[in-house]
Amino acid sequence: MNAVGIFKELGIEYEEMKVKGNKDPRYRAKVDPEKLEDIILKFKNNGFRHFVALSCVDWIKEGNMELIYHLFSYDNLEDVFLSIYLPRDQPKYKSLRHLFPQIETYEREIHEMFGVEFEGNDRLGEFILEDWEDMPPMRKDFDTEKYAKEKYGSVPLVEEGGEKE
Amino acid sequence: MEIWSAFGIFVLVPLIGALLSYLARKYAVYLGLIFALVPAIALYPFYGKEMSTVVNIGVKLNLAFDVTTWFFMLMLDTVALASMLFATSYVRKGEGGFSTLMLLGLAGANGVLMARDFLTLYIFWEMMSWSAYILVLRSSGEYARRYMLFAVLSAYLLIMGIGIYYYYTGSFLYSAASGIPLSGWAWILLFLILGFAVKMAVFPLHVWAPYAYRSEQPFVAFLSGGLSKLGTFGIFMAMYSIAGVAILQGFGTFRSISLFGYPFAVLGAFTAFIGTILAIFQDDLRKLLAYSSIGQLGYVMVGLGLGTPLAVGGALFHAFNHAFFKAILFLGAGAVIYRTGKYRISELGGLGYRMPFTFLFVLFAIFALAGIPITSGFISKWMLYEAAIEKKFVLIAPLMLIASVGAFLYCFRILYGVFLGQLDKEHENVKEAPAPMLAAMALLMLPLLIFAIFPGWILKWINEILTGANIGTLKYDTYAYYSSIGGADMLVFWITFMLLFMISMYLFTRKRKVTKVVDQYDNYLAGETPPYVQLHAAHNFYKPLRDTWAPLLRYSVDRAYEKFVKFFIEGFEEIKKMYTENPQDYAAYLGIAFLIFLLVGWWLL
Amino acid sequence: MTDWANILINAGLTALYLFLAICVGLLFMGIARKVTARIHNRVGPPIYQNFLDVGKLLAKKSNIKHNWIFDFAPLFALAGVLLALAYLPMGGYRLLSGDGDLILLLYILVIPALGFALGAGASANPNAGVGVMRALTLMLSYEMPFLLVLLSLMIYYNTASLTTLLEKQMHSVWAIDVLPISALAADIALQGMMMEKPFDIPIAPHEIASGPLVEFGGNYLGMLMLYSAGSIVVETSLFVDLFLGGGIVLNPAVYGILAYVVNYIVWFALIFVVWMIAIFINAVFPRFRIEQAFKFYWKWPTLIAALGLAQAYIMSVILGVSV
Amino acid sequence: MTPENPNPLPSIIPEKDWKKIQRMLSKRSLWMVHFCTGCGAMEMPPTMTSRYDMERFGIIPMATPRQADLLLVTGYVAVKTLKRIVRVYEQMQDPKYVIAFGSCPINGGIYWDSYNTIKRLDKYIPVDMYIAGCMPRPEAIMDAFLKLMKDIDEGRADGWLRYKKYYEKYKANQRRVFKRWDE
Repeated sequence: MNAVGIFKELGIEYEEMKVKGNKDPRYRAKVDPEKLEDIILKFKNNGFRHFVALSCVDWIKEGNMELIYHLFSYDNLEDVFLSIYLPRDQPKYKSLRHLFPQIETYEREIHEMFGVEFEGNDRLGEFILEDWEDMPPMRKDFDTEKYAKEKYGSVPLVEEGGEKE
Repeated sequence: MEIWSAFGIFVLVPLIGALLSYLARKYAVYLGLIFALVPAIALYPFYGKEMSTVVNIGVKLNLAFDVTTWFFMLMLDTVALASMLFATSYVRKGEGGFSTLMLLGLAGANGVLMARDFLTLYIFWEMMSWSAYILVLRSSGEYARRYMLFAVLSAYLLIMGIGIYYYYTGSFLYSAASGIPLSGWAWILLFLILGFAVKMAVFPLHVWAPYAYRSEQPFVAFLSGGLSKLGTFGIFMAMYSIAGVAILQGFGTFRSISLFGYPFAVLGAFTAFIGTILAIFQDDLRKLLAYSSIGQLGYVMVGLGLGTPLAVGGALFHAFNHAFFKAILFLGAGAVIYRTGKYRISELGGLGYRMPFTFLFVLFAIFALAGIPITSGFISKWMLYEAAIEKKFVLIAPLMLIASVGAFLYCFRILYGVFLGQLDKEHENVKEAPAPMLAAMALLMLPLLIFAIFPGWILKWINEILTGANIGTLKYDTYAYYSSIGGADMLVFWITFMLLFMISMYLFTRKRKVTKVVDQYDNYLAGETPPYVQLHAAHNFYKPLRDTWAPLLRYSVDRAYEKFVKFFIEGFEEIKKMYTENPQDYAAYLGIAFLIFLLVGWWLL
Repeated sequence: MTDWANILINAGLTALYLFLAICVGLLFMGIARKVTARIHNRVGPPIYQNFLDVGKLLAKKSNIKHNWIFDFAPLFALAGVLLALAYLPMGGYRLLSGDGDLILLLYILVIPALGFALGAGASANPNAGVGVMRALTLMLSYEMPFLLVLLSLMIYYNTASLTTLLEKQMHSVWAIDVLPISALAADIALQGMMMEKPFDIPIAPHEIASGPLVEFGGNYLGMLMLYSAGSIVVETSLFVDLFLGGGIVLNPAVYGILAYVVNYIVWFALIFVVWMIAIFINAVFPRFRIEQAFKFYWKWPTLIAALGLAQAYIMSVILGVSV
Repeated sequence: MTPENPNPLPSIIPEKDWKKIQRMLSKRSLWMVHFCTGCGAMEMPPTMTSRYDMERFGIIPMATPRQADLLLVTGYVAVKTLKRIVRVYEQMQDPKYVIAFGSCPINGGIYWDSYNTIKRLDKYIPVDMYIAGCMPRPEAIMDAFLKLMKDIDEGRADGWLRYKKYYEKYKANQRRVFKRWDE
């Protein structure tokens, strides 16, 4: 059963994305957060067995965070992007790692880099960055240049020219 | 009169000690020490005395004392003394039973050594076996049951041999061995040697050792260091002083080796090989030492089997060394268990930094076991190899040589697994073993060092034993020892080693001032800095080797015995079904039985 | 008086031969790196590079030590290898091998290995523990064929002392002509004994960070480099003494000092050839895993060595050939 | 300062010459351990193999810092990696030298504004030689080796001395960026 059929069956309006040089069909759909789990389950049972990635986009002007669940089906080589929008100040969503085990790692990274809370995933916390106290660095309101200049620029040079032998 | 004092000191004194220590329960351990001290010290004036007597206590006991007895008593009493010294701090104060049984065992052992007729031998043999059985029983019933099974087997084998001997000679005296046909000798020697071989844990009869050696360590040091030498003494007496070389040669010779002794030599070589290979894979420290003990006694069996003066001399010397270095190893294991309560090698680690003296004693014992020339362990192994190569035995020599290389593997496993590597947080405040334990190990270390520098002294005693049993003589002098195909001079070795050690010491200590000591966590682990991770690489230490040996390791004599026992149990279950409690069946059985007897009776007439 | 003078001369000569052996060992390591480089089609370091390396290590300004057992490694290693060299006839001159035989030499070879293993174990680095485990497993594997080879020699020449072995080879033909099969097995075992690729499993830099050597640096590593130089000469010279007549061409009794010099040069050439065989194999082989090495050694080389032993046994016992 | 490695034969070798001999020896046999942090590690195989062959100068790769006296930092240095680099540097024995490859350790390179890479390696461990280039080719690396050997000979490459002299300052700088393991 191909992606268009599933979309029609679930009554979700979807949009096909034309990408130059990529003849496999790719569909994108905005989904209601509550119903996301059943939708993914539906796709999973109909050939979309490969969970490609979970990524997050920080729409600072609209004030929300977009989580994109990217699935792929080997049977008819189709890509599906299901995205949900969460409020930007305390983004919180339930963990879907029981559907695909690798979701846990993506959730840990998004939690560390964007600050999105995932209930049910007990391994959040320090993942890639060591002893990091500041705000999640990938958010758009985090100014890396100022941080770099302030943290590394301020380290003084050790006096030059220790006495020669 | 002399013999009475000898019998008194070596047999009666320990007996009285056993009685006293049983009564005075509180001071039992110290009493045990004093009563073990008396025979160990009284031994030295008795050197060189030949005497024999008949002691009549209801039954006539023929006793005698000669160099062989003296030599074996030197081993036994010193190891017993060390065990009792060790036990003063190992065994809890109120334990009356330990020293009583140990002294009983000592009395029995000394009695066996002095016995000159089979009846006395059997009485003291049983006394020693029973005291050992109860001592094993103190720690676990299951181990004791297995030990008892084989002790009883050895007793029955001895009785068979003694019975046939009595049938031919009409008396129990060793010296009455005349007029026995060759076939009679074959059976007598076979039963006696197998009976004594059980005590030495030779290959097919070794199954009890790994279990019995897991009881209390001071006793195990005496059991494996001392009592197993009784097996050696028994075989030596049976083959060379009761039967004598002439009778052994009577069985036909193969390159001047008696055909009767050769199969036992091959059996000993196999024991050495299999004991070593099994010892390499053990994780339990005591089982590892048990299998290594089986392996080392395999060497002694080879020496006794070959029968040339160099071989028997090597066997006696190796038994002497084994008594001491194995006792140190078991006492060392006892000290480790006393301090940490653990006996699995993978759970221990890094104790060498906390218990330096125990480590040094065990290290010296390991050098002796591996046969490094700094200790006398090398000389006995050298004699056994030269004996096998001299007579060009191409099956025994490789097995022995590869077994000694295998010995290095489990030697290092003990050293690395227990004493080196990373110290666990748990054992950080482990204290050194108490003084009596260290004194016991030091006492046992002395002979291994002295006879490495002056091998001539002990070779003189062994030479006297060999000439006594007219096996032949050894070529030796105070520092060197020779065989027909080679020789070695220990004086040159020691001087060169000391000089070269000083040279490397000078070259090495030049930078004493700039050396920084770092602790065990400042290790190169690819830059990683684990806060506290136990990285002791002793778990499953020889895994690649075990994987290649896996197909062969499936077969084990242990399981073969268990299958054998299960076969009988199921068989008897079947027979038990016969009793079905209803009279008709019994009537039917009677009828069938009557019919069978009728037929057999008719056929016979 | 002559007794004492004799001892002093011998001691002096022994010291000279030992010093020369260590220098030859370092030279051989340099030559090995040069030859391997040329096989890899590159220039390679100068031949005296290893002298500079040892000099640098001994001249390093600071040292790292773990505990008192850690010091065992350099002391036992160097003392043990010098002792082994002392008991090995080099260039016809018998050093101390008159006072000890092949079995004593076999066990002296163990002293440096065990001391080095103790030091490595005391460094509490798991890499070192795994490295020593591999070294001992490798030792068990290559000792099997090597012991059979030694047995075949002892049985055929009916002696365990190296000096008589050399004399017998001097008077008659080299041992390699009589027992070629054993010589082949010995050379394969030699590859494992010298830990040259494909058998440098215990000191594998990529897998276990150079195994037992992981915590040794500065002065310790300098001493251990002298040990490895010495052990190269010990192993190659052992093969030459056993099978190639120890390099004796002129009878020392007849020609005196000239014989010793000529014999030394011939001995040097022979151990150079043996070393080159090992290096050519080392330059082109990958590294075995320890199980493969154990299975390999207990299969083919043991079979070859057993054949050699059978040949020696048949010739000396059944045909009664006495040398 | 503990006296470094005393002169073994004071009577024969004068003090001044002994220091020169030490420098000559450490110049002619530089043993390196390289920390493949960024994209620089790829430049090492060509310098080791037949075309450039750094072994002619006695430079060979060693497995552990204990055996090495030259540390190569090849590429950008993240904060997490810096903690390991400092640990490996302190496990090496004096005299030890550091060569930093590429522009990232000099001024942060293309990661000049990144939040987790350090911008100048010199502030945290003493660097004896920088090689500019967004990954220098093997020729540049060989040239750097030769220059370092000349520096060692003339005593200019004294990074290890500076580390001992200003140890507290270096540790303070390091503590501002990561938590040291021995704290």
